[in-house]
Amino acid sequence: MTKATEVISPTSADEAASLFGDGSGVTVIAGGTIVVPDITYGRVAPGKALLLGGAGLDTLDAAGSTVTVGAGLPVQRLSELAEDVEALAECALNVADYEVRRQGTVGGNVCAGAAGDAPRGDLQGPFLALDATARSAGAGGERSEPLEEFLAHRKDRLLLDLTFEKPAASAFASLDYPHTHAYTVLAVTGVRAADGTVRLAATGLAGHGARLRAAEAAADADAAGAAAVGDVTLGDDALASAWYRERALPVLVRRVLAKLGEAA
Amino acid sequence: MKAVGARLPRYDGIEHVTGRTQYVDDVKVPGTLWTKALRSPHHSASFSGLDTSRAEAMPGVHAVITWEDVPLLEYGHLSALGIPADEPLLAKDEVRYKGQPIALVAAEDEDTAQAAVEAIGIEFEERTPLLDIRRAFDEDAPKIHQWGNWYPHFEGEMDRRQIRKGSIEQAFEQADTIVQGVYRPAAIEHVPLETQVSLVVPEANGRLTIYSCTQALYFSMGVVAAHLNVPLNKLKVVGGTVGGGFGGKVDTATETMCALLAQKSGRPVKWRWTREEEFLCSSTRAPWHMEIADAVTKDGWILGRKMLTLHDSGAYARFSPYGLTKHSFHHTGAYTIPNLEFDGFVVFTNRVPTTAMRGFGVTSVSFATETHMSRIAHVLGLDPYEVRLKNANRIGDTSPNRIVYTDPSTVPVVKALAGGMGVELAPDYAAMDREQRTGDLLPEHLVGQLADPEDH
Amino acid sequence: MNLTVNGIAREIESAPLTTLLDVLREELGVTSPKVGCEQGGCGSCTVLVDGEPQRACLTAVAAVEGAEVTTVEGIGTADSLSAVQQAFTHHYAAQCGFCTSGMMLAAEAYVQRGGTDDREAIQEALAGHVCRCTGYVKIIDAVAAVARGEEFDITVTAASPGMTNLGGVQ
Amino acid sequence: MAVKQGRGIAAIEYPTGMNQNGDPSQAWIKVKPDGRVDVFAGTSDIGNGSKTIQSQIVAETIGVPYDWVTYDNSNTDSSPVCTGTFASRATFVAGKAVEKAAERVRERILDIAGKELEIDPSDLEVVDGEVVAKGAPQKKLGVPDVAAAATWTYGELITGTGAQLKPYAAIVDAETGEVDLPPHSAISYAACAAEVEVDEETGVVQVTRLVQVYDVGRAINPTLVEGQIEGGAIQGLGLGVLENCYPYYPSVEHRGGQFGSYLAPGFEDLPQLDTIIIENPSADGPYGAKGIGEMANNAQPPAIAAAVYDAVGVWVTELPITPEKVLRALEAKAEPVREGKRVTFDAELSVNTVSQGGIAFEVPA
Repeated sequence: MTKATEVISPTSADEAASLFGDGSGVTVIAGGTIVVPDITYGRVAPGKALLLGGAGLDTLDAAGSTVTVGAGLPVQRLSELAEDVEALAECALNVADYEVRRQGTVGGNVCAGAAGDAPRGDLQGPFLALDATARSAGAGGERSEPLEEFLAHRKDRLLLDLTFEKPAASAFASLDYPHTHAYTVLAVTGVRAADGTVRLAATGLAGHGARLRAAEAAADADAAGAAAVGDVTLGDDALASAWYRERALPVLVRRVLAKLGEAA
Repeated sequence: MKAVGARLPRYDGIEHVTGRTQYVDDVKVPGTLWTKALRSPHHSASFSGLDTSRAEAMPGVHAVITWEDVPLLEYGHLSALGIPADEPLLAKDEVRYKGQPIALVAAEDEDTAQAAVEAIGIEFEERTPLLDIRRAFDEDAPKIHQWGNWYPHFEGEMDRRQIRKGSIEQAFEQADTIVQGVYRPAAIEHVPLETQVSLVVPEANGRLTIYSCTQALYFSMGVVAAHLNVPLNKLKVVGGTVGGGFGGKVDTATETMCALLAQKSGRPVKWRWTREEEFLCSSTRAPWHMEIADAVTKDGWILGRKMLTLHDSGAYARFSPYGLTKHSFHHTGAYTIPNLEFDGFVVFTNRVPTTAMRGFGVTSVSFATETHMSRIAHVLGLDPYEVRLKNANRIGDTSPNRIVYTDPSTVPVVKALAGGMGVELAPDYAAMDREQRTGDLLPEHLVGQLADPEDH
Repeated sequence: MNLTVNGIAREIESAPLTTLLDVLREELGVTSPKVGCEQGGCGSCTVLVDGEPQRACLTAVAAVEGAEVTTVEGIGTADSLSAVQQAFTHHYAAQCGFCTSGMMLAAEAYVQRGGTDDREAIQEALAGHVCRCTGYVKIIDAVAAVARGEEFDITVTAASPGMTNLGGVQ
Repeated sequence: MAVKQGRGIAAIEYPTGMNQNGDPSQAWIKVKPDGRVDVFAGTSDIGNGSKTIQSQIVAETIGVPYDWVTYDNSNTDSSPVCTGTFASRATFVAGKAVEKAAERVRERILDIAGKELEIDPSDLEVVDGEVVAKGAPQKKLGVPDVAAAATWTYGELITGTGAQLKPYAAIVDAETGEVDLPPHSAISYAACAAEVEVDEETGVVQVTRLVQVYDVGRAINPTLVEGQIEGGAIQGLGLGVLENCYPYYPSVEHRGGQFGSYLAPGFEDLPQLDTIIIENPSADGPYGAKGIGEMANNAQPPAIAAAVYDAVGVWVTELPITPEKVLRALEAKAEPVREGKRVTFDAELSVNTVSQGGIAFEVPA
């Protein structure tokens, strides 16, 4: 199996970026929790595999008012941010299970596509609500841009890190089956920035996670819940239907806003 | 020391906790070939132009089999019970469910086997699938088998499983209320942690050693022997240690095909299903459709039950006629209901064949009848424990097919449940036992069904 | 490539993206990690990599080059069972046994990192491990008992909490 | 949040052994020259513990310690016929076969011991690996000595076979379903109460407690009985609220192909379990045992369905009771149709609504 694959293991972020090049023909393996099964099941046949484990991307810097999360940071380690960004830590601990969170990376989660029959990419929600900036490498060199823009072309780029300002408060609400190996059906993250701005984002949608701008602009929690449905495209998958998500999304928005109120 | 009743450790407990228990996949035989299947991508289709020549010519490929390689193509899992065969081991001319195996390749490694599968030529003509058992009887429904859309061979001639006892018409007439409802439990996967797997080793003496995860060594041996048309002394099935079954490993899913590949290649052949194959192509618990109408009195006696059951068998019968018969025998649940009219059909659809699973045939009917029982209690405004105790089967009562109950425990278990829940039963109910009916517990409608428990 | 497997240095010949699971089972003949799903979803293949539990099916062997890998064969033998192995025996925490190796290694790591006998904490820690046989009750009992530092008589098995036997009742 | 609590119950029965019987199991046992006992049977152990249970039955029946027994079910060359491990038959049917074989072995041991001790075999019994004269316990001979005598003195192999087969119960009237013989080996009974919490806004059902009662006939190994009951309980919970191969049944779209999308219950789904065992012995089972392995997942779904109704006032009768089905039911607020004395639930699901004239379920009003 995979005998023809060229495997390269960069030892720095710069080397990783340069080996990634424009990304064509490169299969990135960070934690491996998504791509290794794809290789096993024959859905991905890497010509050139970039093994990121030793590239030094597993950084976490939260010393000041700004937080920078390296793309190679294991998802589990976001729990260290529980005091600064409760919602991010809560969302992270909601991903998969202990072993998979230790192995899977923030970058892999943020860049994940749908699993085919279930949504993935739970961390997109909190990072979108935090208005994070994504720094990535790829065609045209290194680039920093809002995560929202990065998500649209995430498959073509190598995420290096995510940076955001520590919020005043944050909250997370999700619909998931209690056992953690199921994907999250639907989740909403809310953030109140230091300047009082409230930002909302959802995952479990038809595409990748999305900001809920109409909901953010609404007058009260009920109106926000109703407006959120217009912010997103919902789909059917193995876990739930669009019909169901349409009814559950306003509930989660209201719950997040209520929690943010409590956190005030 | 007494052995029976003792909390002794598992016979194989130390092997389990030291990782030494040997499951089929742990058996390593040098030179073993890997197997991959060409499976139907369609729920229903005819096919033509099956061409394995390119696959066979690929380096590393040692055997490819199709229906033409199977001595006995169709073998009924329950032929001993007179249930005729309907399922080919490998599809011939048509496929009736997505995932149905059409051809198999044995090759040096997994990638080569998969590449060879992709090199097999075939052309499909897709057909409209039948998926809703409630539509199977309609004139415009797609037709699945030459038999039609439901199984016609109960007792050789009946197209349904039927139970008749007493007079349902009279029960409906005498009823104060008729409670009617529909119950539809889902198809579920068995989810054994060990997926379907076998390894077949051709021995120098001409025998085949079949390492199998089967729940039933002799049953699987019989199935393989029938397909291969060999006597039992040509086969040795090795197993008995299974990584979870729950009914799904009563199917002989891989053994016969590995045996054919081993015969053809002269090499040991293993086929271990991926988890995706296990989830998407393995047989499931059946979805059922059950309709019940119970004739009840205002004080909670059930005078009669009319019931219609449609059993979604998927594309082939497998054990479904057996399961439906068992279902019909238990459609009164833990109660005595003297007037019965039950009709059940094994209905074919273009989904993965369904098979035995824990509680086969009865899990469905327990859900339907017990949810219905709760509804009856609510409709009548009665206590759910009392309705159950009142109608509970007792010594001397008779079952739907007129077998006398000799040791029913419905009354003891319901009373114990009330105790466990801290529910205080009314004195009449708290005093009940399972002995033969007398007095208030023997109303007129239950006299006729009584029998002598000594006649058991 | 090199790995240390259960304390023994091994040279690895498999291709670098071969899963650690395939390396252990097919190349090295260490069969206690089981092929349950190869999707990371069942936990049957879990091994300890440098002391921490990891899904062998999600791990390209090149990603753990040089690591210390421990399987159940490395935590105890029939003659000297580890506390977790004794607990799983005494508490009847294995039925078909297929999930057991991965389950025990996750339990081993949980106890090693100071996990307590809190049932919810155990459920959370082992949540990635599917067992279809036991209903999990006795597995939790076993791990909790190890966390409490209990000693085990493996010639008998323990009753589950919440069990009552009424004997014969008419 | 609006979380409502509810309770519901169910009582069930389940047949042991294949329906209509006709399913043989056989065993043979031989005794080594030192008295150790080898059992050969064809019953697959699928985790249920049949190796353990059958070994216990043999130890008890012969009268030797459990750890004297080896059990071999590994292949069809040495093992006699067993129809298989299903239909809750591994203890009841196959266990009866080993019990019968062990009785033959015990008789042979007593015969040979009788010769050695010069006591009539009917005055002997086997206790803890020793043949003892009834009422005169000082007169005894170890089973190892008996086995040695058989081997070296009498030139005999102590062996025994056993077979269990209840005759096939034929349906003698296809119209009524009447059978000529009991179609089961025994019937087991159980009851279950479920406690649930239902989130009215999201429809999420959490099963918080299951109280269960099982009449097991006789618990040959109480720990293994618990294992069956606990494992069954969580499978029943899966049936009730989680699992579905076809989330949009009868459509075949969106089948879950992995553990993330097929919802098999996990550690964190486990509710509080309280279990009560009753032992009303079966007349025919080994030591009074009944088979309860399969029924262990049958009582929870109807108890959960009734509990959901108790909590939020809607009947969800299509399993599993997913959040979506609860919300749809709450939105529909469907009341049964009342016509005459007929109260009709779920009319929208009925063949009367869906079939285009092919099949009907006619009930008078």
